[in-house]
Parts: sequence; structure tokens; C-alpha cells
Amino acid sequence: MTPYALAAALFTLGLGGMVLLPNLVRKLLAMNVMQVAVIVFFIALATKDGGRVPILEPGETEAIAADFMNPLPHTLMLTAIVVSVATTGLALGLLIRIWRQYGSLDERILLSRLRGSGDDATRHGAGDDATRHGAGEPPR
Amino acid sequence: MKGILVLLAGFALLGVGLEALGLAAGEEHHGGFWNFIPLWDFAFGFVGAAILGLVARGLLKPLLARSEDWYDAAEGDR
Amino acid sequence: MNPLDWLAIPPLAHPGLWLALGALVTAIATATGVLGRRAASAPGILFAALAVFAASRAPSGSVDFRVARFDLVWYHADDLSVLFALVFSIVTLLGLLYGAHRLGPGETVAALLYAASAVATVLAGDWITFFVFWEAMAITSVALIWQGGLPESRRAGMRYLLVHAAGGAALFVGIALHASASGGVLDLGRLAATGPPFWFLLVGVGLNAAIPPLHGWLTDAYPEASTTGAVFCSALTTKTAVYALLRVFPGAEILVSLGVAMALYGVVFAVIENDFRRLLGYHIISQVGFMVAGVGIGTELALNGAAAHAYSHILYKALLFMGAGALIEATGRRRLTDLGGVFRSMPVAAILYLVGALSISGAPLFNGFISKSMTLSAAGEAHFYFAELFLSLAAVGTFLSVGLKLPWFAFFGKDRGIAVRPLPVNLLAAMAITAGLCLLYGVRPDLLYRMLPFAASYDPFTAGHLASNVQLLVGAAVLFALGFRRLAPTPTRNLDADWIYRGRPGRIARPLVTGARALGPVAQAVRSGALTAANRAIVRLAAPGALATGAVRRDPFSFRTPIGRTVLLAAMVVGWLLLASRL
Amino acid sequence: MIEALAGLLVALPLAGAALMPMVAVLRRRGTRWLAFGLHLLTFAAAAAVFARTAATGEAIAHRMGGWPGPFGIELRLDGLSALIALLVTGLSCFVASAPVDASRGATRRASPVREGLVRGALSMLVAGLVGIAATRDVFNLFVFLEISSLAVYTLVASGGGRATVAAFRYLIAGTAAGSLYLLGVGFLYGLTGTLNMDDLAARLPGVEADAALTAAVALIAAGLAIKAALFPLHGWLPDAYVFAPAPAAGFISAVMAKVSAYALLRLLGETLRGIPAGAMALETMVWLGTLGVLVGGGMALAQRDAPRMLAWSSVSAMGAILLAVGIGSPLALAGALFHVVAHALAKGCLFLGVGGLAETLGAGDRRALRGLGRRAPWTAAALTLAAFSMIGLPPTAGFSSKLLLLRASLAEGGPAGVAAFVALLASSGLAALYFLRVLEGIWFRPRPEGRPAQRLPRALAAPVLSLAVLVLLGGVFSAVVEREFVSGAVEAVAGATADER
Repeated sequence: MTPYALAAALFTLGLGGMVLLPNLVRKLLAMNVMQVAVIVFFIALATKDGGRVPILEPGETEAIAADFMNPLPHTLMLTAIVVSVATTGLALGLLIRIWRQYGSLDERILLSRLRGSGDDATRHGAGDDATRHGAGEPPR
Repeated sequence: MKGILVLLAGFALLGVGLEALGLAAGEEHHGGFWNFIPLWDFAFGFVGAAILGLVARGLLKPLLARSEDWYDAAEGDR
Repeated sequence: MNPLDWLAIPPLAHPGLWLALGALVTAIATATGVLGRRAASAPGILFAALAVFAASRAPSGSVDFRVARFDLVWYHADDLSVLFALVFSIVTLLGLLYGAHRLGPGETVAALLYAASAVATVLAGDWITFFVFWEAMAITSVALIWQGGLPESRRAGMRYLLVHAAGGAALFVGIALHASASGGVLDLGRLAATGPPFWFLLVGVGLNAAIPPLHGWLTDAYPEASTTGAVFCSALTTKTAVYALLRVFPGAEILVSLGVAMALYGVVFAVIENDFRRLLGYHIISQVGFMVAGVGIGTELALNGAAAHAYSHILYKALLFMGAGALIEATGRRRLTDLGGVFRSMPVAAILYLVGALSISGAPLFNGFISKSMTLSAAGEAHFYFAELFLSLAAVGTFLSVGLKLPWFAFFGKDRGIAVRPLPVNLLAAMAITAGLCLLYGVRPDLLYRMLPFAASYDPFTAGHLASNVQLLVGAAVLFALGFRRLAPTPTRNLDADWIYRGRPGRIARPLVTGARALGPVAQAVRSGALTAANRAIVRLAAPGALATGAVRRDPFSFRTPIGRTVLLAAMVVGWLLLASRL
Repeated sequence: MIEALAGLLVALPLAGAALMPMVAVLRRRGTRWLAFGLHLLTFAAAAAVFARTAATGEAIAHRMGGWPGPFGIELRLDGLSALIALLVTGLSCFVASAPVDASRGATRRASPVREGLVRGALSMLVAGLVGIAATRDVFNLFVFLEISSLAVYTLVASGGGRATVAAFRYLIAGTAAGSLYLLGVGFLYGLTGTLNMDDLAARLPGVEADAALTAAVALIAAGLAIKAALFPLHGWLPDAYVFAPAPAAGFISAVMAKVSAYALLRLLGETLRGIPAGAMALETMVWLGTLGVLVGGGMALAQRDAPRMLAWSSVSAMGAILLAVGIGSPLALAGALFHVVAHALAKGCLFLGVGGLAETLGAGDRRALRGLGRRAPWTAAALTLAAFSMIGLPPTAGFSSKLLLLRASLAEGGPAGVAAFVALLASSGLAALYFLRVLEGIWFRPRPEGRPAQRLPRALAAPVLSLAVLVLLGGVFSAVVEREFVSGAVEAVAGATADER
């Protein structure tokens, strides 16, 4: 039961963090905790009392399936970890760009900025392309 | 002030008289042995109040008393 | 059929229904402007009177209806529940009368709903209904505390809400454990005082009963409520918990020690308290301790004593809080150190307060005496000698601080020449009626005894009982007369259990508070969003040009909600599906 | 032979995703045409697969790596999957034909890195979406979901500036969705020991663990509902659609959420059908979809910014599609799928057109579109057609799909059906209000003084026009569309479930 409780605790923690923490880096970390919880859950599914790693010992010729832990969840989780790493990497990249652009990683501040500049005042990309206003268009 | 003292003395007499009345009527008593001590409740009322006052003022208050805005200061960084 | 006989038909006999109707009528009448602000409590008083009438003749029996696969018993009347429903209704009526000169619509509605929830809680016949109204009571009482109107009321109310949410969670877990252990039996009946369900239920109910160390919310929040709000608060929440204990855990011995501890704890803290409403709050804890101990003793006499004491307590504690409120209204001060010598300026209120003080102290011929000595006798008869001794000690302490210290330093003592505003008639009338009830039951205890759940007979007016009480009070009075200078209040704040969440440890839980605060803007957004939407829709239809010309400049619909809210909503969808599929 | 095409459908764009950045760095000018060719090739493969399934009525299956089922991952395209694949690959061609920064003016060219990144992400997105449509393995579905999501985050973020924030918020919501879904898959695997949808469907009726099964369904439904932007889980959508660069926004708004809706249909409507929790999830979806239709429409009406208005109307449209999926009758599914197609074409057209114009003008205010009718009548006509389709006016595809949806909700009856019917009608009314306001500006108002001339770059104008023509054709030949495209797809789902009953 313990690993499931751990998974549940981590998942709740991650979920709560994503909901409550306004700082985007912390939100991202909470998201990672949540992903780890799912991984723990899958691994817990695979375990078995007295189960072995599904690799034959040297000299062993016969394998009895019942002795082994289920290897499939582990392989699945390898893929899930890759996905998680990719997502985190992309997210960190985005965060660097957000930081450069806004100088803040607090979602509340960012949202007020998004709103404050108004949707119709400037279109997106004002930061990397300030010349996008058409000729003769006075910036409003 | 004098009136209050007279009042107290009157009530004290009433207490004594009622206890005597109860004894005379042969009412049953329950409880610990102390309930059978004559005029126990006078003593208990006096000593009990003294103990409570001592514990509260002498023991708890030095430990627990804070300035009135203590929590405001503690929560100041909200 | 006499029109009033309709009130004897179960759906209409539910006093909570009338209180809730009163809230509805008040809300509609004030919102539509039919009723001015000044008369906001008028319909409430009328409906509370109806509730009192309904409760006084509520027929025994149960009414249930089926929801999902549960039979919910929303009306379960027997002697015990009707007793509480009646006194709740009475105190609601008196409280509304007391505050009639200053109650606004919001506070009236909150008070009526709070009382309605409390009444519905004690009339609930199963755990689910009980739980629903129990939680409703927490929410409505917070609404009432928030009506105190000060920033500190808001913050204390928020803390109160969080603590009660935690208690509600414990209660819910307890109910769930009990239901699964008993195979789905949800009737509100006597339970064994063992195992996890008991502990969870004890924490959940004990929090509302303010059993230390779960009492911090009470002394934290009640002094911050409005003068009227405190009257309702003092009467309802803790007594509902006493009712629950009476119903579910009669004879659980652990309650004896808990109750005795409560009684002494409240008294000791009251001795060093300066804010006089907080002092009275500590005495709620102390007095509830008598009732909890009575429940724990568990004999018929003890249970009768606990129920009777709850009934008496509601009346005299309401009277005391009314007196405290009158002090605040007349002087604008709330600390003993700021007061002194106002007896001459407000003698009527002071004397009425003293009636309450003598009641709570157990002076003969007042209603505290007839119920308190019942509990003490029961303790003696059941051989809980030390419980009896310590409860007597608590009674001494009660007299010391409520009967001697508070009136001495507030009404008598050093005259500080405080300017006193005259008190309105309705306030004094409510106090007088309450004091009259205290005296009435003190002189005619049979009026109360015949409503009690058990048939055990008891005569409080034996010479021994009278002598014992008179002697105790005189002894304490003599001590006070000798040493009152040492008991003088000081302008300090005493740390108590609320330090756990207000002091340093509380910072660990700060994210929880942040989370709860996040709900505020949601409600605000829904409200303002809906209003603005309606407004803009009208503008669009009536004057399409207004938008184009910039008459409506700000665009409220370009808002963005934090992305965490999407995640939260997803979690709620999961929760809903889990719940809905199981029903 | 044709079985290999099923694998190729995923492999081809995936290879493209790896190839594009390299090609872009080496030889930028060719990248656009290479991408276009690749997407066209994928589309051809999808068309071939679709034609085969439509002709034979049988699915085309491919086992990856030659592993036998149920161990291997199975790709299988039945009528429904093939329709989705056809739609995705087809629309990707329109977008791929446009330069990366089409709307940023002729003088500005994307840097090679940017070119490669955006083109690669688009390829990856197509691979992920086609993969979702094709796979029969629930874990593999998760992988494809995340592949497509990663690509979308990149595409949105390529808008720069505020789009980065939108992309990050999308990423948080999307990954939370993925985690919820994956957890649900874990429950399913723990209960049945299989990940194959057919095996699951076969084994689940014998599973007794009630609570765990409920949890699985709830988690999967909630996870996919975020990705499908089911109200009230649509928080990520408006910003992501509005701030993404116009070509990307055109594609994303057309297919992204709809493919997740497809996944919901596959799992809840097919694999998990018959489980009480699944029925409850579908019922909840009907109600939430109904709410979404109304709220999305109302919010769209309240917007002043034209792309934002389109984004909110997408929330409304997703509500309509998902409520039909929730109803689940063959008629409703036909309506849902027709609406998927019609809305994809029309919304793609609108986002490419309006979004592109807004970007060239540097302003999204719908007043910026005033006078477009005189300046660029063809573009204006195309947008008008697409708007008619969004409202549901004949003779456009939107009319036919709305009609099907209305019929389906009426046939469903009950409070949910009636509510859905009323909401759908009301949403048409709302859409009429907000689109006619724009159209009135386009056709009857003069261009404001001091405004720059609006003109859609030719590279965007071509897709806009062709999509509008398709919208019109879909409406005129709606009977053909329904018979040839939709009915086969409906049979793939409803037929299977009918067999079970």
C-alpha cells in the first residue's frame, strides 16, 4: 500500500502546487512532482512480493514468469520520463524567454501585464518586433 | 462598602443555617469524604478561588501574556 | 381547524423552516426596498416567534425523503431534539429583538440562516443531513461574524472558517468510517466510544464543542463579531455539539475528564482575560465542560443535567453577551482596563447583566443553579467524586470572574468618567425578557424538567444543595473582597491555542490560507462578471453606438484566469465523476 | 502494401520533423517547398487509406515492429480514424504552403533557425495528431498526445512576446491533462493488464473493481477534456489561439482540440462504453458542452478583438461537438463529425484570414477590418462565407452540421437534450450577432482615416480562398459529404457498439 500512498501524496502535492503557486518556476516544479507521482504509481503496479528483476541470471535457462516483476510498466515509464524531460526542457526555455521579456515569473503580474497592454493596442510579439505597427499607425 | 459586608455576612449566616437545616432534616450526602466536613464549602470557595487566582496570575500569565498587538505583528507579513 | 394547528403538521412544524423563511422574506423585502434598513429585523422577529411556537408544539416522529440511495431524515423530533430546537428558536427571537435597532439586512439574514441551520442540525435524524446542516452552520456563522465589520472580524472569520472546515473534514471522515463499519447504517444514534470512527467524530464534534486544544476559534472569533452576532454565536454552535455528544456518545467516560479539563481551562483563562467578551467566551468553554462531563457520566440524571444545563446556559449566556454588547454600545469600549464606574449611568443594563452573572454562577433561584447542581449531584451519585470536586472548583472560578471580577471592574471600581450613550428600549427589553426567563426557570424548575429526555426526578431545592452553593459563593466573594486588586486586569493579550495557526507554526499552513483566499476573487468575478455582462448587454441592445464611440471603454472580457484554476477545475471534474458515479 | 501506408502516415511527418531544421539551416529557400511536398505526400497517403476504408468498409491495421497483438502497438485506421487523418493532413497542406512569417510583410524573412523550428514543429504536430487518430494503444495515445502538444506549445510560442506566456500556460494545463490521462491509463492497466483498446473493451465487462474503474474513467475523461477545451477547462485556449502566429493559429484552431475530442469519442464512446462511470462522464459532457456553447458564444459576443472573438467561438464550437459526442446516438455522432469538418474548414479560414490581417495591421480590433470589402473583395467574400458557416446559414457546411446537431439533440429528448437544443439554437443567434457585426464593418463601412491599407499576403490569401470554397462545397454537396465521409466514420463507432449490444 505504501507506494500507492506515496503516489497519491505526491500527486496531491503536485496538483496543489500547480493550483496555488503563482510563480511559474514553482508551478513547473509542482507539475514535475505530479508526473513523478504517476511514474511511482506505474512502478507500484509492477511490483510483486518476492518478485525479481526480469533478467535471467548467468547460466539460468528456464524462466518462470511468476517469479518476475512485470517489466512493461517500467518500459512505459521510460517513455513517460522522456516525455516529461522534453516538456520540462521546453518549459524552461519558455521561462527564459518570459523572464527576458517581462522581468517577472509571477503569473499574477504577467496576467496583469497581458491585460494592461490591451489586446487591441498591440498585437503579439511586441517585444521581439516593435516595428510591426503599420506605417502611419499611431501607437495607441 | 459597609452594606456589602453586611450582605456578605447575611449570606454567610444563611449558608450556615441551611446546612444546619439539611443536617437536621437528615438529607443524604453523596460524594467524597470532604462533603461531610462541616462548612467545607466556605473553605472550598475561598481556597479554590485563591488557587485559581494564583495559578492564573502567578503561573499562566507570566508565560502567556503578550502585548495586545502581538498577533498583528506576527501576521504582519501577510 | 385552528390556523395555528397547521404548525403541528411535520413539514410546517420544523422551526428551522420558519427561520429560513424569515431569512428569505427579509432578503426579498429589503432588496426590493419594501422594507427600510431600519426595520430589517422586523420580519425576522415575526418568523422567529413562529419558530418558537412551532418548536413548542413540535410533534414527535420522523419525516424522511429519499435522495440517491439514502433515506435522509430531515425531521426527527424527540424530547432531546425538540428541547434544543425550542431554546435555539427562543434565543433567535430574543437576539433579533436585542439587535433590532441596529441590525441591517445582511446580518439579519445571516443570523436567521445560522439559527435555521442549527435547528435543522439538531432535528436531523441521520448523519448525512446532520453533516450538511452542520457545515451550513459553519458557513452561516462565518457570514455572521464577518458582519462585525472590522478588518479583524474578516480575518478572524477566515481563520474560523478554515478551522471549521478542518473540523468538518474530520467529522466527514468519521461519518464515512462509521458508515462503512456499520454497513451503511446512517441513523443518528448511540455509538460505541472506540475505534477510529469514534476518534474522528470526537475531533469533528469536539471542535465545535470547543474542547481544548480545539477551542482557539471560539475565543478568537466571538469577540470580533458584532454585539448582536456574539449573542447568536454564544448560543448555537457549541450547544449543537453538546447535542451531538448527548445523542451519540452518552456515557463515554473519556468525556468526563475532557469536560472537567474544559471547565477548569476556561475558568483559569478567564481570570486573566481583559477583553470582556473574550472572557465570556472562555466561560462558554467552561460551561460546555459541565455539559460534556455530564454526557460522559452518562446516567439518566447526568444526561438530563447536561441537556438542562445547555438550555439554561443558552439563556444566561445570551443575557451575559447582551450585557457585554450593551456595555460596548454604551461606551464603545471592549476592555476591562478601559472601563470602570459606569453603573450609575446604565443601572438597568448592569442589574440585568448581574442576573445573568448570578445564573451562570449557580446562585439559588437563578436558572444556572437548577441545572448545574443536577450535573454535580449526578457526578456524586455515579461516584465521580473528583469530577464533582473539580467542577465545583470551576463553579467557584466562574463566580469569581463573571460574577465578581467583570462587574466590579466594568460597572463599579474606579470611576473613569466615561461618557455613556443611552441604550435603546428594544435592547433593554430583550435583556429583561431573557433575565425574566432565567428567573422563571430558577424559581419554577419543573417547567424545564418536564421537557427533559429522561424521567429521572430531581429536586434542586434541598437544604444541602442550597447551603453548599451559598457557602461556595460567599467563600469566593470573601476572597475577592480581600484580594481583588491582585485580580485587576492588565492590557495584555494571552496566547492560547489559536497560536497554533496564528503564531509561527501557522506560517507553515500559509498556502492553505492563500488557497482559501483564492475563492474570494472567484466569487467576485462571477458576481461582477454577471453584472457587467448584463449591463453591457443592455448597452448593446439599447445604444449600439455607445461601444463604438468609446462610451464603454474598458473591456472587462479580456480577462484571463490563472491557469491553476483550469487544473483545479479538472480536479473538480474528476471529483464530481467519482462522486456521481458512486451515488 | 496498403497496411504499410498506415505506418507511413505517422512516420512520414515524424521524419519531416527531424529533417526540417537541418534542411532549413542548409538551404532555407527549399524548406517551404519540401515541407509542402511532404505534407502533400502524407495527405495522399491518408487519402489512399481513406479511399480504401470507404470502399471496403474495413479497417486498415498495422502492427508496429511486427509484434503480434496484444503485445505490439497496433495502428489501425477505420472510417473514423481515416476521416480525422484526412482532415489533419489536408489542412496541414494549406498551412505548409504559406511562408513561416507570411503576415509579417514581404520584406521580412524568417531566420533559418526559426524557419526550421516552425516547420519541424508543424510536421511533428501532424505526426502526433495522425498518431492519435491511428493508434489502438492507450499508452501510445498518451505519447502521441504529448508529441502533438509539445509541437503545439512550440508553434504557439513562435509568436514571440505574449505568445510565450500563452504557450507556457497551455503547457501547464496540457501536461496536467496528460498526467491525469496517464494516471487513468495506469488504473486501466492495473485492472485489466492490457493497453490495447479492443482488449480493454473485451476485458472490462468482467472487471469488478468498481472504485478503481470509476477513477480510471474520471481521470481519462478529465484529462482529455482539458485537451479538448471542454468548458470550463478551456482556460488555455483563448490566449493560445490568439497569440499564435496566423498560419499556425489557423491550423491549431482547426484541428488541435478536435483530435482530443476524437480521443474522447474513441475511449468514452467506444472502449469504455457500458461502464456506469463512462455513462456518467458522457452525461456530464453533454451538460458541460451545453454550458460551453452558451458561455463561449456569450464571451465571443463580448470581445472587441476579432481573433479573440474567434477563439471564444471555438470554445462554443467545442462545446457543441462534445455535447454531441456525449449524446452518442449515431445521428449525434454524424452531427459531431460533420461539425468537426465544417468547423475546421471555416475556423481555419477565418483564423488565417482575420488573424493574418490583424497581424499585418498590428491591431486586432474588429474595426480594423472595416472597408475590407472594397479593398480586397475576394478575401472579404471568403471570410463572409466562413462566417456564414460559423453562424449556420445555408448553403454552407456549417448549416448542414448544425442541422444534424439540432436534430440529434431533439431526438435525444430529456432535459439534457432540450437544453442542448436550446443552447445550440441560441449559439447560432449569438454567432449571428457577433459575426454580422464584423461583416457589416467589412462590407458597409468605409476604411477609417489614417488606417493602413489592409491586404492579406498572397501566400495566405490562397489558403483562405480555397478553404472558403471547400466550406461552400461542403454545404452544397452536404449529402455527398455525409454519405461518403461521415457515415463510414459513424459506422466505425456506432456499428461497433451496436454489435456489443
